[in-house]
Amino acid sequence: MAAALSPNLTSAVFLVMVAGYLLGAVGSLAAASPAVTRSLTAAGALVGAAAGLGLAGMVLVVGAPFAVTVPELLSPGGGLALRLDALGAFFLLLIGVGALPAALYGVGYTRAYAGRYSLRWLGAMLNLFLLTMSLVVLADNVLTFLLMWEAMSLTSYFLVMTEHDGADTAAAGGWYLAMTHAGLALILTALVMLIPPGPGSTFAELRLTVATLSPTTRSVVFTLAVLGFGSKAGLVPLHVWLPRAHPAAPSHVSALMSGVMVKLGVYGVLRFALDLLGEGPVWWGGLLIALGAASALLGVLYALMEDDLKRLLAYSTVENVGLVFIGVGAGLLFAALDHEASAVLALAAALYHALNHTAFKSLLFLGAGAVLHATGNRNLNELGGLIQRMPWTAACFLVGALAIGGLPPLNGFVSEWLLFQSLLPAIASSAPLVPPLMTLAVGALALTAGLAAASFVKAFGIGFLALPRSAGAAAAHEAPASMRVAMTALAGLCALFGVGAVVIVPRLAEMLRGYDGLTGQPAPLAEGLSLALPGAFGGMSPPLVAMGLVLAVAGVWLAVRLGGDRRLRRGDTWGCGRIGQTARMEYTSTAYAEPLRRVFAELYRPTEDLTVDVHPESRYFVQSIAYRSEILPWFERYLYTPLLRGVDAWAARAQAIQSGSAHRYLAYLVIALLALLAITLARSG
Amino acid sequence: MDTLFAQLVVLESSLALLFGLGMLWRRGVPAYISAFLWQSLVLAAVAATVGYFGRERELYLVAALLVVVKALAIPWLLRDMERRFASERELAPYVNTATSLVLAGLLVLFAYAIMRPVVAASQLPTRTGLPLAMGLVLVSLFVVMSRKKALTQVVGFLMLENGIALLAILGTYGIPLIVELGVFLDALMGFLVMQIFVYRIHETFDTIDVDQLDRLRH
Amino acid sequence: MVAWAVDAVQGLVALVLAPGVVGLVRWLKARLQSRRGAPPWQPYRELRKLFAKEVVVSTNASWLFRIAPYVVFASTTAATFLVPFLAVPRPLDAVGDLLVLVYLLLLATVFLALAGLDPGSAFGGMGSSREMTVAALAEPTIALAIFALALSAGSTNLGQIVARTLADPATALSPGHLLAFAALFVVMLAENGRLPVDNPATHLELTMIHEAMVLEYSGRYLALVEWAAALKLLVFFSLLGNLFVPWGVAVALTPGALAVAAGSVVVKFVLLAVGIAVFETRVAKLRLFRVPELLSVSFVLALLAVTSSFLAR
Amino acid sequence: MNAFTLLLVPSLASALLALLVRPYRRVVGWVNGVLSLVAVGGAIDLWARVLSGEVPVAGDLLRADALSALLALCVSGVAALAAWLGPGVGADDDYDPAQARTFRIFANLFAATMLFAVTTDNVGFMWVAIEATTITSAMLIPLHASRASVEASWKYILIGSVGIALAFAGTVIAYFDFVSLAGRDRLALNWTVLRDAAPALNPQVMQLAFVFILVGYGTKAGLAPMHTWLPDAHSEAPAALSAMMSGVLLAVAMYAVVRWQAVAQVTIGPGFAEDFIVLLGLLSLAIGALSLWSQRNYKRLLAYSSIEHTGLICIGLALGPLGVFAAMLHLLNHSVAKSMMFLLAGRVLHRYRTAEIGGVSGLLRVMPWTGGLFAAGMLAVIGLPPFGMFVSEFALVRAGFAAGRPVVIGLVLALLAIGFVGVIAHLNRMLYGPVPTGVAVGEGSGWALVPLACCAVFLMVLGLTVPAPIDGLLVRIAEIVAP
Repeated sequence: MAAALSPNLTSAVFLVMVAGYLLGAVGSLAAASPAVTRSLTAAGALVGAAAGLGLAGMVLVVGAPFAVTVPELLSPGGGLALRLDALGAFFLLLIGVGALPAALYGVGYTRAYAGRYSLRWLGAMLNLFLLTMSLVVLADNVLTFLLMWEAMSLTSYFLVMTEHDGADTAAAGGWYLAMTHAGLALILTALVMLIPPGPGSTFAELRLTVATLSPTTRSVVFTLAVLGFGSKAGLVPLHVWLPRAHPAAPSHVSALMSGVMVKLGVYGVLRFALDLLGEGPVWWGGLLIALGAASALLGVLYALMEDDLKRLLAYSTVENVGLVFIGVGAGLLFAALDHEASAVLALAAALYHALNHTAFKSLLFLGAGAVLHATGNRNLNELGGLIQRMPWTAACFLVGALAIGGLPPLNGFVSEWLLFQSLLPAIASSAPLVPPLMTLAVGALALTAGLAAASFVKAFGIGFLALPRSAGAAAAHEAPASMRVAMTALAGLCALFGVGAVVIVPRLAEMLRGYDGLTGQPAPLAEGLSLALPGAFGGMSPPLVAMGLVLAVAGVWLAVRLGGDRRLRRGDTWGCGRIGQTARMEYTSTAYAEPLRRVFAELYRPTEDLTVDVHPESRYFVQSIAYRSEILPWFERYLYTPLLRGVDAWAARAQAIQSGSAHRYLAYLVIALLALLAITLARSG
Repeated sequence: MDTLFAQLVVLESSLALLFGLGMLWRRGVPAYISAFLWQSLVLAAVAATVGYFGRERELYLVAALLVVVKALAIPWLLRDMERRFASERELAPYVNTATSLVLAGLLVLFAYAIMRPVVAASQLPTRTGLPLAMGLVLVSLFVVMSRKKALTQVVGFLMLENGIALLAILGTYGIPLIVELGVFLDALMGFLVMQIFVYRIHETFDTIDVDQLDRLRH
Repeated sequence: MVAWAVDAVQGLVALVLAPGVVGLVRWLKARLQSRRGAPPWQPYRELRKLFAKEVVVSTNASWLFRIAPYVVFASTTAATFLVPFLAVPRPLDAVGDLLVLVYLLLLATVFLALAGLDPGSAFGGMGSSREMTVAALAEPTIALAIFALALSAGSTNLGQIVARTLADPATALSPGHLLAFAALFVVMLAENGRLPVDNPATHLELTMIHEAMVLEYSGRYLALVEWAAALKLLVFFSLLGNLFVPWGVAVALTPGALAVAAGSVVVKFVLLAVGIAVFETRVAKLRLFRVPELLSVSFVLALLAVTSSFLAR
Repeated sequence: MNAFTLLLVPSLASALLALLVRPYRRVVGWVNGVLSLVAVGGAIDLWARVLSGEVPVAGDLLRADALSALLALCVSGVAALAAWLGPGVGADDDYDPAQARTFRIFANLFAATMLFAVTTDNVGFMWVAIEATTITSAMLIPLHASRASVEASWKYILIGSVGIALAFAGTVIAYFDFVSLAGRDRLALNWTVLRDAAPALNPQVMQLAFVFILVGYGTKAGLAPMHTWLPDAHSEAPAALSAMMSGVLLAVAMYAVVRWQAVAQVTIGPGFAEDFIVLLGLLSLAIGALSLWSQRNYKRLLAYSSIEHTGLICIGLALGPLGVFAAMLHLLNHSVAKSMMFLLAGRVLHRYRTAEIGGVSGLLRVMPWTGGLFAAGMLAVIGLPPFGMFVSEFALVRAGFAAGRPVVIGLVLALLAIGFVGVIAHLNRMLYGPVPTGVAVGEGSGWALVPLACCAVFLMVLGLTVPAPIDGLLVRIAEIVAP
C-alpha cells in the first residue's frame, strides 16, 4: 500500500497545504470588507489545515514517503529541505486538530474586531502562523528549522499584539518575543554544534556526526536543546511569558498557542532525544522528569490561584506540558535502562496526552473566548449564571473541564491513567536512585491530577453556575453559530479520543518504532477493547468504562422515573431563613481557592489586606469590606528581576562611556592605540 | 659622509620633538603657533637634508611646500583666528604641566620600544631618527587629548601631521610624490574645515572651550 | 457466562447492602454513646420516604443540579461493580483497575461539588471548596497506596492483587501492606466525611463539608445522593477488607466457596463497622486547617509503603 | 570609456552642476537624481564584469575586484537613495534652497570620494579618499545650525581626523616595510604589489603597521572604543546623510581594514590580526547592544545598532572563509537596512517633530505605510527571519563554530539577545499606543516610500535566498580575503 501512494501524491497534498495557507494570508490582506476578510482567513486556514491532516494521515497510516528539497532557497544553509517522518507527521496531525476548529471559531469571534483592530493583519498572520508551524515539523536541515521556528515566533508575536490597546498587551508581547528569542539562541547553538565540517547541514548529516561526538558534548547539546525548547514549551522556570502572552492574544489564537505551538517545544526535545542524539545516559530522562514534575505541580498550583479565566488556562498549559515531559522523561529513562516495552509505553502515553491536551485546551480557550465575547469580562469574580444564558458554551466548557480534570470517560482520564501506568514499572526497576525519583514523580502527578480537578471545578462552577455577579454576565448571550460548531466538534473529539484510545495508543507505539534503539519486537498494547500493558501491570477498557457509565446513568434515571415520584417545585435557596438571595452571597473564586492557599501558604506566601470601612455614625455597622490577596511571584522576583537589573547596570555602565566630553573620547582612542601596541610588544616578546 | 648626514638628521628630528614638547610647556596660544611654525621649518630642513644627501629630487619640492603651507599660510591663518579670540587665554589644561611633561617623556620611551624592530629592519642612515618621529606622533596625540581650547586642539592635530610626515621622510625618503601631494591637499582641506568649525563654535557657543560642548550624552 | 452472572449478583448485593452498613455504623455509635439509636435498617425507611416525597429545586439552579444526583449515583455504582466482593478472578477486571475505581469516585465528588455551587448559596460554595481541597490532597496518598499494592502484586488489577495476596499470605503482613492499609484507612475517613475530617451527623452548616453540598437536595435527588454516599463507604470497606485481608474470597465459582465468601464478607463489614464506630466515638472533629496535616501523615505512610515494597524486592 | 567612468564621473558631474547652477532648483534636483542612477548602472556593469572573471583595471590607479564591486554597488545604491530622498527634492521638507544646494554639492562629493576609495588600487590614495570623505561629510552635519549639530560636527571632524592620521602612520610604516625589503618603487603602494610582496615582508614591522591601521580605520568604521563620534554625528545629521554615513561609510572603512587584513594575514601569519579584530568586534558589539537597552532617542538607537552590526561584521572577518562570506552578506544586508531605517526615521522626525522615543506613539495609525516599513526595518535590524540579517547571523554562528571559537560565538549570541530585547521594548512603544495630539494623520508624500519599499523587499529576498550573482560575488571575496 505504501508503494501505491507515490511520492508525487504526497507532494501534491503538501502543495495544497502551502497554497491554502498562502492564499488565505494574501486573500485576507487584499480583501475589501471585514466580512470577506474573515471568511477568507478561515477558508485559507481550513484548506491548509485539512491538507496538513491529509499529509500527516498519509505518512502515518500508509507510511508514504515525503521529502522535497529546494536548493536555491536558503542557500547558505544548504537549501530549503523538507521531510516528513512519523514523529513530524504526528505533530502535523496535532496542528490540524488544533487549527480546524480555531479557524472556524475565528469567523464569529473576530466580528467584534471590525472597527478596532486590523482584521487583515490578523488574518494574514494567522495563516502564516499555521504555515510556519507546519513547516517547523517538516524542516529537515538546520537553517530551514531555525528560520521556520523564528518565523513562527514572530507571527505569533504579531497575533499576541492584535489587541494592542490592551493594558498589558505590550508587556506580554515584549516578554514573549524576548523569551522565545533567548530560546532560539540556545537551539541555534545546540544545532550548530552538531553541524559537520562539510557544506551540508541536513538532519541526516547531523545524525552521522553525532557518532563522532564525545558523550559530554552530546549532553551539552541535549541540555541546550531542553532549555531552548523548554522555553517555548513553558517548562518551569522558563514559563513566565506563557501566562502573560497567551491570555493577551485573541482567544482562538490563544487556543492555537496553548494547544499546538507549545507542543512544538515537545517535538523539538523529541527530535533531539530520539532522533538526532541517539542513546543517552540515564540522567537525561531524570532531568526531564524533574522539570516536568516541577512544571506540573507549580503550573496547577498557580492555576488554582488565578481569578482571570484565560490566565488560569495558560497556567494549566504549563501543568499539562509538565505531564507530557514526565512521560517523555520516563520514556528516555527506560530507553537508557533498555526496558524497551516500558520506554515505548511511556513515550506513547506522552504523545497521547499531548494530543488530548490539544483537544481539551483548545476547547477551553474557545469557551473562555465565547465568555469574553459575550460578557466582555475574563475575571471569574464577575462572571456566573452563564449556564442559563449560554447553555451550549457551558456544556462544551463542562466537557473540556471534565476532560482536563482527568475524569472518566473522557480522554484526559485515559492519558493520565496511561501516565500512571507508564511510571509504575520504573518504581520496580533495579537501577539506583530511579525508584525514589519515580515515587516522588508519581506523588507529584497524583497531586497535580487532584488539584487540576479542583481548579477546573472552580473555573466552571464559579464561572458558569449560580447567579451572574456583574451586569456584563447578566447580559450574556449565546455565542454565534461558527463558535458553537467549533466547540462542539472539539468536545466530540475529547470523547472520541477517550474511547478511541484502544486504537490510537497502539498506533502511537507502532509509530515510535525505529527511533533511538526502540527497534525491539513490539508488545501489543491493546487486546480487543481494553489496553493491556506489557508486564501485565494493569488493564483498562476505555470504551467499556464509558459504556458502563452511560448505561448506569440511563438505568438509574429510568428506574427513578418509573418507580419514584415525579413532582418538582421551584423554591428559594436555603439562606438560614434570610429572604432574597443575591449574587453577593455566592462564593467567589478567590474564596473558593482560599483553603488551598492556606494549605500551600509556604509556596504562595500570600499577602492579604482587608479594609473594613464602618458606617460614620456607629462603629458596629459595616459599610463595605474589601479583601485583596496577592501571592508571591517567585520566578519573577528572584530570577528574572535580578537578571534584568544586572543588564540595566551594565547598560548604564556602557552609556557612561558616551559622557559628552570630547577629551574623554580622544583619551579612549589614544588608550586603545597604546593598549594594542603594548599587547603587540608583549606578544612579540 | 653618511655619519654627517645621519647626525644632521638626528639633530633636526630632535629639534622637531623639542618644539612639540615646548607646546606642552607653554600656556599661551601665540606660543603654540610659533612653536608649530618653527617645527614646520625644521621639518622642511629635514626634507631638504635628506633630499640633498639621499639624492631625491622630489623632496626639495616637498620641502618647499612645507615652508609655504605649513610655515607661512597656516600660521598666518592661525594668528588671524587667535586675534579674533584673543580674550580667551588657554585655561589650565586637563593635566598640569609637570605631569604632562613626565607623561610625554614616558611616551617617547614607549616610542623607542615599539620602533625597535623598525630601526632594526631599516638600512637607511636616517633610521636613528625614526623613534624620535614616533615620539613626536605620540606626544602630539597627548597634546590633542589634553588641551581645552578648540584652537589648541587644531594646532595639536597639525603637529600630529608633522610627526607623521617626519616619519615618512626618515623611514622611506618620502612616499611617492602623487600620494604626498594628495596627503598635503587633504591636510590643508582638513585644517580649513576645522577653522570653519572653530568660527562656528564661537558663534553658537560664544566660547571655544570644548568643555562646554557636552550636551550630547548617552 | 457464570462469571458474569456472579459479578452482576455481587454488584446488586452490594447496592442493597450499602444503606444497611451505614445504618449499622450509626446504630453502633448510638449504642456506644448509651443511646438506643435508630435500628440499622433505618436508612432503608429514609430512602423509601425520600423517593416518595416531592422535590424542591432552587430557582437559581440549572439542569446540572438536576442531573448531578444521577451521575453521582451511577459512577459510584460503576465503582462498586469493579470491586471484588465474593469471587476472584473476575471478567470485569479487564474493564477497569484500582486507578479507574479511584477516578470514578473522583468523578462523583466533582459532580457533587458542582451541584453544591449551582444553587448559589454560601454553604454550598463552602462545602464544595472544602470537599475539593480534601479530595485533591487525598489523591497522592491513594495513588501511592495503590502503587505499594501493585508493586507487591505485580499489577494494579484488583482481582490480581487479591489472588496474589491469597497465593502467598506472607505479603499480607509485609510492612508495605500494613502501611498502605493505614494510609487508606485515613483516606477513607477523609473521603467519606467520617468524624475526624467531617461530622456526618452535624446540623451546623459552617462545620459541614459533605452535608453542605447536598443541603439543597430534597426528595428523590437526596435519596440518590445519600445512597451513593453509603455505596462509597461500602466500596472503601470492601477495598480495606478484601484487598488487605483477602481470606474467604472464593477462588473457584462453586456454590460452596461463594457461600463461604458471602459469609466472610459480611463478617468483615461488621468488624469494620464496629471499628469505625469505636474510632468515631473516641476521636473529636479536627479543625478544618488541621485536616491537611492528617492527610500529609497518610501521604507519608503511603510513601513509606512504596519505599518498603521496592526495597524489599 | 573604461569600466570606471560610468561609476565615478556622474557624482562629480552632479556636484559641479549643483555648484555652478544656482537657479532652476527643481531641474538640478532631477538631473542629480538621474545621474545617481547612472552611477548605479555603472556599479552593476562593474559587478557583471567582475562576475565574468575579468578584473577591470584603469592604469595602475584604479582596479576593481569582487570586494570593490560589492562596495561600489552599496555606495552607489545608497547615494542614489540619498539623492532621491534627500533635502531639496520633497516639497515639504524643512530645508531652504541654499541648504539643499550645499547638501547636493557635498553629498555628491562624499559619494565620489567613497567610490574612489573602493576602486583605487593604491592604498595611499585610498587613505586620501577616506580622509576626504571625513571632510565632505563633516560639512553637512551642521546643515541645520543648532548647538547640538555643531557639537556633533566638531567631535566628528576632530576624532575622525586624528583617527585617520593614525591610519596614515600605519600606511607609512607598511610602505617602510616594503622599501626596506625591495627599495623604493613607484607602484609600491599598490595593493596588488603589496599583497604579492607580503610573504617576504618583516612580520614585526607589519604588526606595528596593522595596529595603527586597525585603530585608524577602526575609528572611521565606528569600532569601539573609537566609536564615540558616531551616535552624535548620526543623530544630528540630516536623515539622508546619516543614511549614507551609517549605511556605507562604515562599510568603506571596513573595506580598508579588510584590504590591509589580507596583506597582514600573509605577512604575520594567522592569529595576530584575527585576535585584535575579534577583540574590537566584541567590544563594539557589547557597547552597541548594551546602549540599545535604555536608549531614549530613536536616531541614536539606530546609530548604536550600526556600531553593534559593524562589530558583528568585524568578528565575521576573523572567522575564516565562511566567516568572511557571512560578514560580507551581513555588510550588504546592513547597508540596505540601515539606510532605509534612517530615511524612515527622517520621515518620522519630520512628522512628530521629536526624536524622543517617548514622543512617538501610534505610528502605525498615524502613518501606516511608514510605520509598517519602520517596523519591518527594525525587525530586520534585530535579525528576525523573513529578512536577510537572520541568514547572515546564522552563517556567522556556523562559521564561528567551524573556526573553533565557541566562546566568542556564545558571547555574540548573548549580546545579540540583549540588543534584541532592548529594541523590541522601544519598538512596541513607538508602533502602538494613542496618537499624540497635534500630529497629522496620513502618509504625506507617498511616492518617497516606493524606493524604501523596494529596499524592504530586497531584504526579504535576501532573507529567503542568496541569489546566484550575489552568492558568486561573496564566494570570490572570501577567496581574496582568506585564501
